[in-house]
Amino acid sequence: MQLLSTDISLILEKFSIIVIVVLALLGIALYTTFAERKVAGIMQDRYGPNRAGPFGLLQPLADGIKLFFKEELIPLASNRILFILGPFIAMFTALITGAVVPWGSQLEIFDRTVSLTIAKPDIGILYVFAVVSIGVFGMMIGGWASNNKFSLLAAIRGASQVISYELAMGLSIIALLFVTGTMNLGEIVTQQMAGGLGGLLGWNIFMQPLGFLIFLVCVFAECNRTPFDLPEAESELNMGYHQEYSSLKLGFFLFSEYINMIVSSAVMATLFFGGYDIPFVDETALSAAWGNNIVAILGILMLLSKIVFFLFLFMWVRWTIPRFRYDQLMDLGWRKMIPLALANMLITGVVTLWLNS
Amino acid sequence: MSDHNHIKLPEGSIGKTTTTLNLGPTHPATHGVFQNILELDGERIVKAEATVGYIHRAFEKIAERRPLYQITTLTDRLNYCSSPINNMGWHLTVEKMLGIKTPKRVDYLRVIVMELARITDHLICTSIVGVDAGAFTGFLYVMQYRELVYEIYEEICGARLTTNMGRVGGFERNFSAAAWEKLERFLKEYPKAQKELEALLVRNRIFYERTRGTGAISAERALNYGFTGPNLRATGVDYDVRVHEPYSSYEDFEFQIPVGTTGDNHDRFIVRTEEIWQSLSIIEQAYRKIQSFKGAEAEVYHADVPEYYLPAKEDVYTKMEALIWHFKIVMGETDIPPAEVYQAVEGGNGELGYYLISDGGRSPYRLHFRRPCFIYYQAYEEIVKGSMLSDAVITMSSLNLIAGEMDA
Amino acid sequence: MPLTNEIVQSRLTEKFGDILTGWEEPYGMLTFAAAREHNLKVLNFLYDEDDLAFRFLTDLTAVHYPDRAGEELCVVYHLHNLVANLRIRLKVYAPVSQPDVYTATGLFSAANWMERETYDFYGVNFVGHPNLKRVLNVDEMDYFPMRKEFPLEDQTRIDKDDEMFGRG
Amino acid sequence: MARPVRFNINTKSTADWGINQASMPEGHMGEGFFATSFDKVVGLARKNSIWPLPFATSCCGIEFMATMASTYDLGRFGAERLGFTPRQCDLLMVMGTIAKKMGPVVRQVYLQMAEPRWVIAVGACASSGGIFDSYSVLQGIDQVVPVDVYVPGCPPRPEAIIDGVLRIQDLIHNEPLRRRNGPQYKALMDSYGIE
Amino acid sequence: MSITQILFWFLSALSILSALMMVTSRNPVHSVLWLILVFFAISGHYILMNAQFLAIVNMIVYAGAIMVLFLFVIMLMNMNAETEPQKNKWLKMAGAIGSGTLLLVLVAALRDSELRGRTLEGPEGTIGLVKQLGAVLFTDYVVPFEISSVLFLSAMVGAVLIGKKD
Amino acid sequence: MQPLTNRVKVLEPKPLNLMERLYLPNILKGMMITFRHIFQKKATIQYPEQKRPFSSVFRGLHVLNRDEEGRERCTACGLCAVACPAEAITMEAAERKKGEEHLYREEKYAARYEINMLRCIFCGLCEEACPKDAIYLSETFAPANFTRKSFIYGKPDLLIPDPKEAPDDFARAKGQIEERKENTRKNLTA
Amino acid sequence: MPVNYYIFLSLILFSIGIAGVLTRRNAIIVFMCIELMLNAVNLLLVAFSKMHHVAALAIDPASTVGTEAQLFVFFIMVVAAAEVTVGLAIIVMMYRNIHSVDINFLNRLKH
Repeated sequence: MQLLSTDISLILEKFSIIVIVVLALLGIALYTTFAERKVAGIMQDRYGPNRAGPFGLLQPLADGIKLFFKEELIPLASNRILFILGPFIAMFTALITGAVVPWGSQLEIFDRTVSLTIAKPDIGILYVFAVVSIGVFGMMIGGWASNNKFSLLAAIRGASQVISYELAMGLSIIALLFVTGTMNLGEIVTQQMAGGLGGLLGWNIFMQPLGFLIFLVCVFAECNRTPFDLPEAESELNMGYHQEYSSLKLGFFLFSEYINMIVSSAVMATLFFGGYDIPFVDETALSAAWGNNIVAILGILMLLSKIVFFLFLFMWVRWTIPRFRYDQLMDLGWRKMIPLALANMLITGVVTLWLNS
Repeated sequence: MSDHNHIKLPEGSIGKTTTTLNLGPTHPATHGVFQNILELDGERIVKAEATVGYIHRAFEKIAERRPLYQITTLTDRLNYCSSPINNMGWHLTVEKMLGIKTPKRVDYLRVIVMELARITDHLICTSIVGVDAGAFTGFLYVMQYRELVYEIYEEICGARLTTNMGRVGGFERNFSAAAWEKLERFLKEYPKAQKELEALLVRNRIFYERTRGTGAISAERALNYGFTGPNLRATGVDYDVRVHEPYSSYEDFEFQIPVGTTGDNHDRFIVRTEEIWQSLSIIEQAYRKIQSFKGAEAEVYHADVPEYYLPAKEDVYTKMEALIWHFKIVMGETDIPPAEVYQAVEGGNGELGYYLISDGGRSPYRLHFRRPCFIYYQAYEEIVKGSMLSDAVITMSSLNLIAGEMDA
Repeated sequence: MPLTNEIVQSRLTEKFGDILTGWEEPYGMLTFAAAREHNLKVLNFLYDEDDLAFRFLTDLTAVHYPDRAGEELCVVYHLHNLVANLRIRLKVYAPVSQPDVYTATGLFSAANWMERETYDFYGVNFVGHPNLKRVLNVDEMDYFPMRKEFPLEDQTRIDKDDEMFGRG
Repeated sequence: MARPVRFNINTKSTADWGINQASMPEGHMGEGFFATSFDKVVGLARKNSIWPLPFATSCCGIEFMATMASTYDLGRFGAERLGFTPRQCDLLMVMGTIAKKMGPVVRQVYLQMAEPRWVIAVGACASSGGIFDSYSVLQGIDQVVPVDVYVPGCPPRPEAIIDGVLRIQDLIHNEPLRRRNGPQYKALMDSYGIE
Repeated sequence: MSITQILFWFLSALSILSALMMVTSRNPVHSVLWLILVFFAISGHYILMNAQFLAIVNMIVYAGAIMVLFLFVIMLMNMNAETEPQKNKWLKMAGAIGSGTLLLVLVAALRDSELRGRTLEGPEGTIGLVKQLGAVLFTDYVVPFEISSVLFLSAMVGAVLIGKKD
Repeated sequence: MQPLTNRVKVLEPKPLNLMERLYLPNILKGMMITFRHIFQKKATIQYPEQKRPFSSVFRGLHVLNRDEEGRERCTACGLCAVACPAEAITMEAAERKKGEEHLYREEKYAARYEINMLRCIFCGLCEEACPKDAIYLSETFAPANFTRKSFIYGKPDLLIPDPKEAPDDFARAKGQIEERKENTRKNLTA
Repeated sequence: MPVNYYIFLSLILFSIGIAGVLTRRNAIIVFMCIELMLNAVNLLLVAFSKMHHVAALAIDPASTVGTEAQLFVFFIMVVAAAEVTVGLAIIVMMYRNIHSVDINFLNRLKH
């Protein structure tokens, strides 16, 4: 009952962190949609949205308000409850993934040491997995309940894609776990902070380059981003699983996709790029000089910049390459990624054993 | 359990493991407007049925009520991606009927315009294949240069897309200096964008595997289905109207006919890209030839046929004879012989034929367009059978189906 | 020896004799007419003979001549020998009261939609066609719009203000 | 032939709001400052986030491509998210000839759109049938769906299409939130036999 | 009532209710969703008993994989309430009565068992954590573990073979 | 099938080599291309603020011409209406009365001259058909509007400004005013 | 929390599972009911494991009694996953052949 024996101030503290994280996720997601359009614009020799507010900065707000005031359409032939449940699940699962990500080290406020991680279970990575595997239900239910063949096809595509790539993802993580020896994300970050060049060489990316590549590809697949955006391939399936959705429910779906991107960027940064570790800087020395809080905030900013880089990567790839076909995707997942991940796992295992012995 | 014999299966559940998917008419992949009713087994297509006619506009009926010069506006809207080719084809048909011989410079000007149109047509098709495969950006890179071509058109005739360009016997005006300047700019800058598009797609494994081997058709079937143009050439048959029945002095130009080997989507794609390069070379040759004209010859932009070519405005305002011709031509009262002509040009999609029957009247007695799209779209059902849904989409765009041409 | 119009004509008359009529060469294209019962035979002959080998159906359409009694509808085939690069034109006349013509779909897959289009426009009944129904117009249409007697404009139009459009 | 002038400076102003802008009668408004400024905010938001549904059938669709492409970039107005599904879109852009065979489809698409929805008829064919005054062509889509803005031209050049979108933006900006429940709007819908 | 008890009662009620709904809903997709809820509730119970690893594995394996498969199959077959085969009313009644009787018998048999009164509360244990389970699994139970992996492989091959068309 | 011409260029299918089969090199190559475009000059013309000059022969809205003395040139011969494939031009002819010589150049004039801009396809055939130097297309594109009836352009909408009575407007229509503004601005800054 | 509660809870769940198997004809639902029953058993196993562990802890604070039971649950899950793959494959196969998932049609296997 360890999890539950808590005092009120801790609950308050956790609650406020939850609120902050959720709001931050929503806010960043809001502007990620904007960034996506802007990045697409500048990569395509055009400007992108620049009319709403200065430089178009109010664009996401405009989209949000518009979606909010749009008529809610629920197709007559659809399954009402499930139709509403779909986007809800998608949004909910996207948001709760952020619970185990260490967003920073810790802050000292009013003599309390506030950890910037909402929950630090020993099974942090497994938790991420569990939530991600639940997340697919949103897409499936939404697609199925729309009672539209395109949506249904998209839902089936999405489900099989997510299941397939979860395997390779898990295997690449297992290889990583051989290196780290813990599943606690906080500890993984702390481990990486030790290393040459102010922690840079301790990053797991140098231990597990292939594992990272596999993980990256799987993250693209799990987030349904190009080249794995088959469930919402607009040229084939006409927006895919959310094509019958309008108004806020559509917003939920679109948002959950971006939140998923943000959280998986954070997970990638945490697992492979040292999380809130600042490269070339020795944090302990720095915090002795500047105080813990400043370093913690710098760490948060560092993590954010890593997330921003990954988000940019997501968009960059999206606006560059075409998408797979369904059978090619399955082929890549089952016949290339999984063997590769297995090989990576075996090699890592052997090397770890050899080094330890 | 003894009662299992009278248990009824749910209605309609037996004998149907496939789903019917209605692709179109508003589906994004059906860029124009046509409908494909697909029978899917999972994602594999077991049967396809194509329905067209969603923008049937009765061109042939309208043409029977319009004087010859007004039909140019109709041909614009056939294959709107390459309107000038259609315009020129129509003028060539009328000139063939009337026995008008155009000067070389006019021919070369026409070649330039037609090849520009071919480039825009292929450019749209190839980049749209990319879009349908999910790569949007390359499309926007080349679209900027299509814009440049449209500016050239605008300098020549005053409109961008539905050009209504040219007259019977030549052009309505000489190319302006701005037009030549823009043409030079296009010739200089376009290859870079085209190379970028190719670099983004052709050898990218995702794109390669999505196109290679999908949507294939053999040469025999293609011929039987009446394929022409790039789609036929992708199967390996080097049939090109420009070479077989040279019109507009195409015999003066050096160019090659790119052919594919398997007739799949990838072959269609690379045949079109290669044709863009050939067209660029043709334009350059034509440009050089035009520059070599000297003196009065260098200003010729129409044949000397006062009966069919509108006189210059200054003459109309001042000279009675010119005014009379002007009235006669506009009212459509010039002499037109009874005739039966078939003239083909190599349109963006293949052999674009004009079958014109004239009874000597002001408008054609019968005008039939051989629309390549319409003819080869019927092969679609056969091509996509057994392929995946995604292939069906790419096949549709790589065939370059233009609804305006198909439905006429 | 390159294939010429004369060779084609002699080969055809040799085989079919008087069945083929109306020999012409407008603008260099050999044109002739066949009785409608024989269109398939002629097409088959043109397709099968190795020295003729007209194996590409360029175009198929119809023309309506309301004044020619008994042969109001004329189905026109444009054939092409790609190797010899020669085009010929075959015409088949049919009365509008009973516009039955044998289908060429067995020979050319391309003929399928072209015949449907011709049926759609002129009501030519292609006997043996696998799927003879309208292709461009709506199925409910009860007339054949390209026949000369039918008007071009939509008769049901309500917003048409002739005064506005110069027809006043 | 040199032209006498370069521009037609008498282009008609769009000041006369058409029948489509069925506003609430004054007496009914009765909204305080908050409500009206609220209306304005929502109008601004909607205006800047028009997701078009390109119903592109022919030539105008090609010009629409040019409008979307880099050179003109409709995305600047927050309108680059094309949706081919009517549920998610605000603006039905009918571009190109609508044949009678297609008419019911346009109507179906319109019916499937969520309120508030706008329709723009781009090009001569969609607006009035253009040169295709023939038995098979619908003479203007306003026979099947109510149209908010017409864009003339065959095809209109991208500037003109953007101009049409700007007119739609004006319309959206000035539209009170309640308009869609008003009796005039209902009457308009009734005249098309919609719900 | 402590927070643990509240959670226990809540999760129990939730699991029983969801299980009932699962059995009674006519739409197979609803059934799947209710069953997922049952699994969530059971995972909650595991967490209450500090069996973290099992809780999360239950979620990943059952809710995330198995139920997705079920849903997947149902979607593939495009089943809904209309295509659901119906049993005879009397047979249904008989089934319900039978299972109810079984429940009664089992409860009656176990209600006076000597386990009565033994509680789960007490000092915290660590057996539910990954470290402990892993240590035992890969030492004492390594052979069953390997065997189960072979079982998995054969199941996978079998499924592929069965599912393969002809 | 044998080659039909001697100009064949066979595009042999090249199977992907190992580097290409690895996905990544080509994806990275493509990504470099898109990345390079970030720093390139944007091709966009920001329409309502920036305007691209149209060509001098652009076929936009029509204008009805006047002569130097401001008299309407149109003589209502109807050639433009005949030439119009869209049948968008409507006109009514009237005889010029005494005392109207300063208004109309010829004895006949168009009492009503309407163009339905929604029907018009801007093909330029009317301009070409006019024997009287009267109708021209301009470089203004037809603006969008809300109602059908606002697209019927009558004579007041089509006639160019009278060069004698409204010389400023005329200059504006000729596109000279903007130039003048530019020039004055240049002078000011200089 | 008395362990009896857990016993009764899993009994109820188990019985619901049985009721489902008896009353439903849809093979997939029946299958799901079996999964429910397995889960009921799992729950019971974990409860007993915990019970023994608590009891053992009172004697030896470093005791690991009860680990086996949890491992047993783990194995049950593994087997269940394997079973589901094969079972669903069979159901899909059956659906392909007789276009129904009605278990009464499985009688046909007799012939």
